[in-house]
Amino acid sequence: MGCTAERVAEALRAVARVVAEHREELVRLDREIGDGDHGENLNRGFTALVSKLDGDVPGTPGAVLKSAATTLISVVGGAAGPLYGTAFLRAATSVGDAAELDAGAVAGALRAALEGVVARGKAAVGDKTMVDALTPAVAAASSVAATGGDVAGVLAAAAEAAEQGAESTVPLVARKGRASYLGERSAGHLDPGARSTALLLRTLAGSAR
Amino acid sequence: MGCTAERVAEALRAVARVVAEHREELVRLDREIGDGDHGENLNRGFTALVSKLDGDVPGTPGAVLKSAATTLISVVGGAAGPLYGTAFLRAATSVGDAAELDAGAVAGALRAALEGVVARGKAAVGDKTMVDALTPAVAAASSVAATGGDVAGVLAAAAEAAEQGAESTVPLVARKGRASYLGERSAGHLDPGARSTALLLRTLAGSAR
Amino acid sequence: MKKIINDPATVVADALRGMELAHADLLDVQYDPAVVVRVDAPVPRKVAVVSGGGSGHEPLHAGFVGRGMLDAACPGAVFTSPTPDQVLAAVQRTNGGAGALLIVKNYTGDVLNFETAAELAAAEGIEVRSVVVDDDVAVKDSLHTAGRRGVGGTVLLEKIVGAAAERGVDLDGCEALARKVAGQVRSMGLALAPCTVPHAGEPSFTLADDEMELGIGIHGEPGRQRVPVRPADSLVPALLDPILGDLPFGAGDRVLLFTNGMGGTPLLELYLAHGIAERLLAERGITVRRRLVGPYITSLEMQGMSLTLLKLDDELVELWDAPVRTAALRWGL
Amino acid sequence: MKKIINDPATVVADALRGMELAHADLLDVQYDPAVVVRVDAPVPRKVAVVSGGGSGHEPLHAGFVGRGMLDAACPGAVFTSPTPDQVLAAVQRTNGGAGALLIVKNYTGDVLNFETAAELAAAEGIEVRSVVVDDDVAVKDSLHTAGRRGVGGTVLLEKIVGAAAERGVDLDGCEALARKVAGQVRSMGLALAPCTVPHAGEPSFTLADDEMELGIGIHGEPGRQRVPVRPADSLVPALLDPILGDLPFGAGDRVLLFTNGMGGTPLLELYLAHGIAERLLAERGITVRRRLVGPYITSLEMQGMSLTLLKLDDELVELWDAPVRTAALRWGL
Ligand SMILES: Nc1ncnc2c1ncn2[C@@H]1O[C@H](COP(=O)(O)OP(=O)(O)O)[C@@H](O)[C@H]1O
Ligand SMILES: Nc1ncnc2c1ncn2[C@@H]1O[C@H](COP(=O)(O)OP(=O)(O)O)[C@@H](O)[C@H]1O
Ligand SMILES: [Mg+2]
Ligand SMILES: [Mg+2]
Ligand SMILES: [Mg+2]
Ligand SMILES: [Mg+2]
Repeated sequence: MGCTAERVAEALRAVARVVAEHREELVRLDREIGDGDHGENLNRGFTALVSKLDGDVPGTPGAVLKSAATTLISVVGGAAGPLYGTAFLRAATSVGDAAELDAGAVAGALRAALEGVVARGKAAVGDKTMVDALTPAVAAASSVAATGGDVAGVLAAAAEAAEQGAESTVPLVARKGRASYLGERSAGHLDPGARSTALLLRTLAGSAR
Repeated sequence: MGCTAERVAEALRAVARVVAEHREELVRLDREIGDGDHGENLNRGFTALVSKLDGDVPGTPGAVLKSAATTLISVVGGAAGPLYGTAFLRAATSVGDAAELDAGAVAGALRAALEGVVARGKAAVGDKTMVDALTPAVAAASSVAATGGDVAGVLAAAAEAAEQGAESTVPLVARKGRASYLGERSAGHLDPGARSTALLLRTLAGSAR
Repeated sequence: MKKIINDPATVVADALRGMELAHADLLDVQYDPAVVVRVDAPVPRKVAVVSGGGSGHEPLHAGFVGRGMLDAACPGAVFTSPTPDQVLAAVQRTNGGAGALLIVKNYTGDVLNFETAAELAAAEGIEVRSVVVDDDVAVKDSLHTAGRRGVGGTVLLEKIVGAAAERGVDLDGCEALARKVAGQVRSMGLALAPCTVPHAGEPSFTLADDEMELGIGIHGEPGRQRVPVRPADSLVPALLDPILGDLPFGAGDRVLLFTNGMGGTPLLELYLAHGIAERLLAERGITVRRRLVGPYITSLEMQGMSLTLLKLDDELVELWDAPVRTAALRWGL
Repeated sequence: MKKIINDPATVVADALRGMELAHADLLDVQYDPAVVVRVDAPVPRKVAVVSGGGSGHEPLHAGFVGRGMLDAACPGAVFTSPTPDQVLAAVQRTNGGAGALLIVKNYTGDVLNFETAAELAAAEGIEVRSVVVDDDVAVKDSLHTAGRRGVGGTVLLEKIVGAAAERGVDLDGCEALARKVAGQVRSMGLALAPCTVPHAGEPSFTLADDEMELGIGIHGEPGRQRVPVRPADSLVPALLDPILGDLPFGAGDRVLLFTNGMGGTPLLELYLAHGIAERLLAERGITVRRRLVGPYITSLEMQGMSLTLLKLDDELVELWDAPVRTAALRWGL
């Protein structure tokens, strides 16, 4: 079975719950090498998104993703707002007005999301940002989709790769975002945006099972 | 032997040393029920007095006391400045231009000092101020002088009584000065001004031996 | 203790040097004895308005020296009232022939030192009057205390009397106005975290993580009550209710509301508290006609705030609005 | 955490309510999205000068809204850059037909959100320019960082460009002026004690009793170096020398010296530091022509300070002196 608008909305509700549960963890990670608001920012955004979805779930997966994008952009602020917002916006554009998303569409949406983040934030792999989680996730998702995997398989692979990618940020010296001000002192800490990306993908994978 | 100008000056130098040694103790006592400056204030004043005496020691005990008074008034500030300043001023007036002070003169000077403090500060015994140390000191000094004691005896009795008087402030609830703002919470603390009065008299007694 | 200072013994003089350079257009600084006077002092035929007190409450008082407010301020050592020499020098430097009004916060040390200075000035033939400010409702004014402390009301009184003096009101008039303002202004403060006096090197008091000190003074003197911290919605009434009940203030009154920071509290929190206080006053039918929000009478880096309420009439509103040009308060000039 | 707040989630809106009441003569507040605009906006044919950023830096930016400075400020959540909706609403509310200049502090979040807003405004046919302020010499401006942060220079730039806009300088002129100011202003800060973000509930960093953070940002971002605390005489050069070496500033230069408090440092210490900085500049043959001393760009209750140096010419001096009427800076009006 493909991925309907209703299922995408459900998955985003699950993401909101997970973000709320991990709010403090993300704040703590951001306090260490940033300004301590990442968990609060995302929680504010996804809470607003749930309210919006409670009112009305748009008819297509693309429309749901677009609604998520505009909500995140107008509620989150900080670096994460525009970056996650752009990610969802590009994903929405990539899936068009299909009624259901198959594995290829999901992998394509992830790739579009990554391209959006890079277009806005100009970060490369190794800069210690969410890009370090999203890039391997996109590669893993594409290869599973190309070899005939289903949506759940694509997202499971993406989540797995994103978690490893997030972990890989620990020893890195940040070159983008607020953590870059720390120079060498940013090494030894998990990047909060990479962590939230991994959490998000893991939750999407769980919802797709 | 009576008390010459030089000996009064020596005694005041000794007081300056003792105040410096007890600066932190007096600050701590004042922090507990006041604003934490009593030791600093007195130390500033007596340090200035020593500088002045190093330049020139006036010719009579009265003139030395007057010099102490004006220095304390113009350097100490706070409540202690005018109160100690007035005490020394009245003591100076009381001894006139005698070249040496005998036991009676010393006891009389102490009484004049007390009267000055009360005239300025309006405190009575039991209000938890320096008056609680000075009042019994004056009584003890007068009775020793009246029964033929010498200067050393007068001052030793005054110091002894002042120390007991200072201790007696511990359980009291303050009714004058900054500690009175605390109401009941001022009980259980030694009054810093009573403590400094006792220290001063003990040092004078030591110098007179 | 972490402070941006060199030596606790010279901190006041060192800060004055910076102030002198920062505000050369407004004030002149004299160091021994320490006095800050407006740059055009003495102003002929104008009553000299002089105040002073321990340092550590900046911008009070030196930050209020200038046209339309104080002619001189006498900065004592940190939290220590100034000496008579300072006050006398201030009066001498600013007396323009119309005499001087001394504004004294009610602390034993301040009262005694200003008293002596007033006597010395009088002996020199300068006419001097003194007004004592004692607006802190946290202290019971009774035989059992040194009386109420002078706190936030001092700022308002200095502005209003300064404006009157600038307009040429004579010494009698300035004194009467000062007594009027002192009679209808009330304040109360609280502390969330203590300050550290440089020469003491340790915090003036300690508070547990969940405690605050209600009725705190501006010298880190402990307040009257230590209570658990609470949300702003219940903390603001804890300051406002004792003030309202004291004068008392009531429906129909027009007031100036002064929400003051103790030095270490963010402006964000002060505005938040101010909003709550305005709402509470509106609920009681009291009209806030003027307001002042910010750290104007502080206690070094103490975290906390105070509220001050002044009952207004048209005369006071007009004097409040009159031009003022000082380091810390400035409008119309 | 001890703060005068109700709920961390509503702290900005709650504070804005107090600000709105305290400064009704100067500004209007709109809550969703949150925007603070000058009371007479839009001013016909005047370039709208708009800024904004995370809250917690008060008085920046809302305290600078008013005649001669900002037309609007967009307060984000505490330490979180505002959203494009806020910036767009600000531009819409203040555009008087001459377009808008956005003053953006160089943080990834601010740059991205203002960028989106600028696109949205352009799509509505409003001409918009953006200038990024990045004056913090503590951060290496290289491929390996997000570039220098925008700190104290922002205050000076907002004042100067605001004055030009008020005089009718057009969008091109305002933009060029803003770039000129941004190009010749440099800052550096330090922290003695951390701040606590309300929603985080714990200090943003911890410092040992004898440590300070050199090169601190205004969001409690750790600085580049943790060093032992030292006397003011050696601490001020630790801020000033990197600034001087950077532009560089040299003998014969005329400057504005801005000694800024981080929120929790007493004015007494700021003046003391200011005096030292002036002396050091004089020794180097640099003339301080204008100064600003006080907590103008803060980091909640953080203890610490920053120095900002702006190279002046007659044009900038004149614009600095031009009348301004805002909650936090006011003269000539
Ligand atoms: N230029 C960038 N490209 C990609 N991701 C970035 C970039 N800058 C920051 N990020 C991500 O954003 C995260 C921080 O988000 P958040 O704390 O919400 O914003 P802010 O830094 O504005 O407080 C970082 O952990 C990082 O993963
Ligand atoms: N009215 C008074 N009469 C007598 N002594 C007083 C009075 N008020 C205060 N004192 C004394 O002064 C001491 C405090 O002195 P100090 O700390 O130097 O001044 P301040 O209270 O102005 O800081 C008190 O401990 C008390 O003994
Ligand atoms: Mg962050
Ligand atoms: Mg004291
Ligand atoms: Mg004192
Ligand atoms: Mg942020």
